[in-house]
Amino acid sequence: MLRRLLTIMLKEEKLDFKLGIIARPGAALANKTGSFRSEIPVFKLDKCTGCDLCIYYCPEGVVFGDKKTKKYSFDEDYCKGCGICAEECPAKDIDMVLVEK
Amino acid sequence: MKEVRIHGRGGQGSVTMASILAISFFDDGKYCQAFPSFGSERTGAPVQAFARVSDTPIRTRHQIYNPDYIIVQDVTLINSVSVAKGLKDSGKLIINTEVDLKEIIKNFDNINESNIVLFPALKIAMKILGKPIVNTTLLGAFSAITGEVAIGSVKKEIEARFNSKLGKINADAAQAAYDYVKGGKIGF
Amino acid sequence: MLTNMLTKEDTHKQLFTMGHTGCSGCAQSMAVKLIMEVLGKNTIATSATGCLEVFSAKFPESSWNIPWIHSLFENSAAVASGIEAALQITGKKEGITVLSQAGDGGTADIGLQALSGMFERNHDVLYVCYDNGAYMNTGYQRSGLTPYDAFTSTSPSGKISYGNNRPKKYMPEIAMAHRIPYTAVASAGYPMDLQKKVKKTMSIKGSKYLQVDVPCTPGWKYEPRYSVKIAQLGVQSGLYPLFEAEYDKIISVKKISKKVPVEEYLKLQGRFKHLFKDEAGKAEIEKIQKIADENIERYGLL
Amino acid sequence: MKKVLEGSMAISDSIRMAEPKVISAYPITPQTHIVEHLSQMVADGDLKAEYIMVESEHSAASVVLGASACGVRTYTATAAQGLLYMEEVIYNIAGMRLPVVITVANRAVSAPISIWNDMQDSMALRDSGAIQLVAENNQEAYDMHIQAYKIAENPDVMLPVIVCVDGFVLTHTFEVVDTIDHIEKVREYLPPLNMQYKLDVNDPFSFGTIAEPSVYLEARYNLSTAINNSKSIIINAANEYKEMFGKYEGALIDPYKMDDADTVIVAMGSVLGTIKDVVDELRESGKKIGILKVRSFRPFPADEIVNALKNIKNAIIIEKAVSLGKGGILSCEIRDALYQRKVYSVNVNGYILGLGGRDITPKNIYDLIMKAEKEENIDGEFFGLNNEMLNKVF
Repeated sequence: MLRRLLTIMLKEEKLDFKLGIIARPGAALANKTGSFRSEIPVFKLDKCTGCDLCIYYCPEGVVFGDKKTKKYSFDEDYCKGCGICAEECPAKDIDMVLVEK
Repeated sequence: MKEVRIHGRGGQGSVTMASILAISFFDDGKYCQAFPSFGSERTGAPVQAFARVSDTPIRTRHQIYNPDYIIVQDVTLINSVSVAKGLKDSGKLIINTEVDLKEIIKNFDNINESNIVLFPALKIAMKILGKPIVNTTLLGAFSAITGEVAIGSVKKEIEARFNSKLGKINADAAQAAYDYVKGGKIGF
Repeated sequence: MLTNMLTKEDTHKQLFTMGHTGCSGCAQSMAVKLIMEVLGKNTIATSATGCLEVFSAKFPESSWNIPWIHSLFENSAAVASGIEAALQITGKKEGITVLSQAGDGGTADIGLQALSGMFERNHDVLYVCYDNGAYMNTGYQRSGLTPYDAFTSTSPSGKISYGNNRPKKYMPEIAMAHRIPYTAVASAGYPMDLQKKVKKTMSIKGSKYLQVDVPCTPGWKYEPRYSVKIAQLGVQSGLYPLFEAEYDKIISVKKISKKVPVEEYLKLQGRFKHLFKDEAGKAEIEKIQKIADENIERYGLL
Repeated sequence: MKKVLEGSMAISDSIRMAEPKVISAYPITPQTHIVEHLSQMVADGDLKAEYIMVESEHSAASVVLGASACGVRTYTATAAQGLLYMEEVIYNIAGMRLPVVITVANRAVSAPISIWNDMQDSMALRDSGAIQLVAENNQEAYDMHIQAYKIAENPDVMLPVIVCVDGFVLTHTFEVVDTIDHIEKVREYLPPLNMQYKLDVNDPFSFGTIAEPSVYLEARYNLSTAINNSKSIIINAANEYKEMFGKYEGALIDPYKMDDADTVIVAMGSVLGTIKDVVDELRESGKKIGILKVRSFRPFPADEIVNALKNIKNAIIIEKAVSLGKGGILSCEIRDALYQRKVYSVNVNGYILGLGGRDITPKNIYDLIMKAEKEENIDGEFFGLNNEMLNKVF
C-alpha cells in the first residue's frame, strides 16, 4: 500500500498529493483481487455456444474471449471466484473448482 | 453629523425614503448612511428607517436614539409608537397630517410646539400621484423644512429610483411639497 | 454492446475497471460495468457515499477511467447538477453524459431532497439508483427501499417481529411524479434490458431516473453465484417490476415470461429465512405474494 | 466611482465583477438581498452565469462544489442555520481543495431563533479548512470579495474563502462605496481560473476517494499547511489590490492608532466602526488607546497579533460570538498566541456582546473600556446583560 502510494506521489508528476485526495484513472488495476477467491472457474470449452453471458454477468469484467471460435478465458489476477459465470452458463460448460495451493 | 429617523408602516416606503435621502446627501457632497430597523417587514406594522449625514466619513453603526429630525409618515402611529422619543432639543418632528397642532401636541410630553412641523403630505400626494404614498412628498418637505439637503438632489434621486414616468411625478410631488413649505404658488 | 472478440488487454481498458474491492459476486459492480460500457468515456460521474464509492475509489486507487467525484451521502444529485451547470455555461455539455449515482439509501432516504431538486430543475443528468434494499456499506441496516419482511440489522426478525414491517417505497413513482422525461427500472438479472434502457437515456435531454435491482450477497445472505438468479426471480415473481415511463406515463413493461411464486425467490435468501420457520411465517409469505400479485396487476406484467 | 450602495448591492456588484460562472444559493435572511441582486443581474444579462435555484443550502453548496470541480468559478451565500446546514459540504469543499467563494451574512444561530446579527454562525465553521475574512464596512466587503477569489484560486491555496459580512448592519445599510469602473482591470487582477485537476473527460481523475488511516493524517496535514501558508497570499492579494485599485484595509490585521497605545481593543467586523469613534474621542482626552482589527480569522494571524500586542498593557477583546462551555473564542485564541510565544505581560480581557442583534452603542463601548481597565484575565464575560430579564418570570 505505502509503496504504491509512494510510486504515485513521487513518480507520477501529474498527481500532487498536496492538492487533495485525487486518484489516477483506473489505478485500481494495481489491486490484484484474485486473492478474494477460494474457487476458480474452469472454462471447459466443450459445449460453449458463444452466447457471451459469462462476459455480461461477470461482476469484475475479467472474462474475455471470441464469439466465433467459442474460446473464452478469464484474468486470474482479478477473478474473485464468485461462480456466477458457472451458475449462469446455459451450456453448463464452466465448472468451479477449489483453489488448492 | 445629523441623524434622521423615519417612522412609517410596512409598505409605505420608509426604507426607500431613507436610502433616497442618503443618496441625496451624497449628491450634495456629504457622507451618508441609511439603514432600516433590522428585521422582517410586515405590511402595516410600524417600522423605522434611519439616515445619517456628515461632512466626514461615517463609521458608527448603532441605531439612532437622539435624532436631529424625525419624520412620521402616518399620523396614526403617534397613538401606538413613541415617535418623538429622543428628539434633540433643537430637533424637528415632521408629521404628515392635516390635524390641528393643538390636537397633535396633546400626544406628546416634553416637546415644544416649536419642535413640531405639521405637513399635509397626504393631500399633496393624492393630488399629484393619485395615491396615498407620501414618502417622496415628505422628502421634498424635509428639504424645505430643514435645509439639510438640496431639493434638486432629492428630485434627481427620486427620478433615478423609479421608472421614468413614476419618477417624474414623484419628483413633482417632492417639488410641490418643497414649494408648499416655502410658501410657493401651489394652492393647497 | 460486445464486439465479436474481447481480449485480456481490452478488459483492462474498461471504463469501470477490475481491481475494485467489491464483494465476490457483487451485482452492483456488474451493473456499473454494464452501464459504463454503454455510456462510454464521455461521461462525468458522481457517486454518493456507499458501497460503490468505497469499493471503487480507495486512494490512491480508482476503478474509474472517467472523471469521477464523490462528495457526500446525500448530495450526489446536487453535485451532478453543479457539474451539468458548469458544462452548460462553458459550452461543453454537448456529447457528455453526467451520471449521478447512489444507493437506495442515498436516493430514497437521505438524498431524496437533493434528488427532487434536481428533477424539478430538470438537469440533463442520468441518475442511477443501485437498489440493494438496505444500507449495505454500514452492515445491512434498513432503508426506505428494504422490502417487506426482510431481515436487516435494524429491522431484525424476533420473537414478535417478522423483519421490516413497512413495504418498499415506490421510488420510481416518486421520480415519475416529478414529470421528468424518463424513468426506468432495470435489474442486474437482465443485462441486455438494462443496457437498452441506459442507451435510451442518452438520447433524452433532461433528468432521467434509472433504478437497478442489484442483489447483495452479504446483505441478502446467499451464495455469490446466485446473484443473477435471484435478480431474475425478483422480476419473474413480480416483486421487482421492470418498466419504462415517459413523464408520468408508463410506456412499456418487461413481461414475466414464467411466473414463479414469491417463495421461490424468498427461500434462496437468508434475509427471509425467518419466514420459513412456522405457520405465522407462511401467512407473511402470503402477504408478500399479495404484494407481488398487486404489482403484476398494477403494471400488467403478465 | 463612488456610489451610495446597500451592502448587499456592493457585494453582488463585486461578484458581478469577478464573473463567476455558476451561482447557487438558497434564500435566508439577511443574505436575501445579495442573491436577489445577483438573480436580477443574471435575468438582465449583466452577469453571464448559471444561477441554480436549489431546494436547500446543502444543495447550494453541493452545486458549487460540483461546478467548481469542473474548473469554473463559483459563488454562494448564506447565513446562520443555512451555513450550519452547508457545513458538511464546506468541509468537503475545503478537503477537496476547491476555490469556492462564500458570503456569510453573519446572523445569530438558533435556538432561540434570531434573524439578527452576530458572528456565532461563521465561528462554527472555524475548523472547516475554509479561509475566513471579516469585512468592517461595505467598502471592504466590496473589495474583499474580489480579493477572496484571488486568494482562493492561488495554486498554492486552492481553498474556499468565506467572506463574513455582518447581517443587516452591513448587508442592509446604504453607504458610500467606491466601486471599480472597468471590469477589464478586475480581469487583470483576477485572471481566469485555471485548475490543475478538474473533472474533464479528456484528462479524467477521481476526486473524493476514501483515505485509509495510512493516508488521512497526511492529507489533513497538507490541508492544514495550505491554510496556514495562505497568510502570505492574503497579504499579497491585499497589496496587489492596493497597487491596482488604490484601496487597502489591511490584510491579516490592521492597527489603528496603536503606536503609543497602552490599551488596545481587538475586534472584528462592523463593530470596529463604532469602536473607532469612541477611541478617537478618548484619544482627544489624552488616553493612549488604539485598535487592532482582525481581518483574517482563518488563517489566524497569531504571530502578527502577538507582534502588535506584545508591548501593551491591556488588550480588550470584543466579540459577537461565544463558545458555549468555554467562553470567548477570539480572546481565547489571542491569549493562547501570547502564551505560546511567552508573552505574559499583556492583560487580556475578553467580552461577549451584541449577540442576536443587540445594538452596540458608543456608550456601551466606553463603559466596557472603563470596566475592562480595572479587570484582569476576563475570559469571555457577557457584557450588557439585562439582569431584570435574566431572572424574569413570564
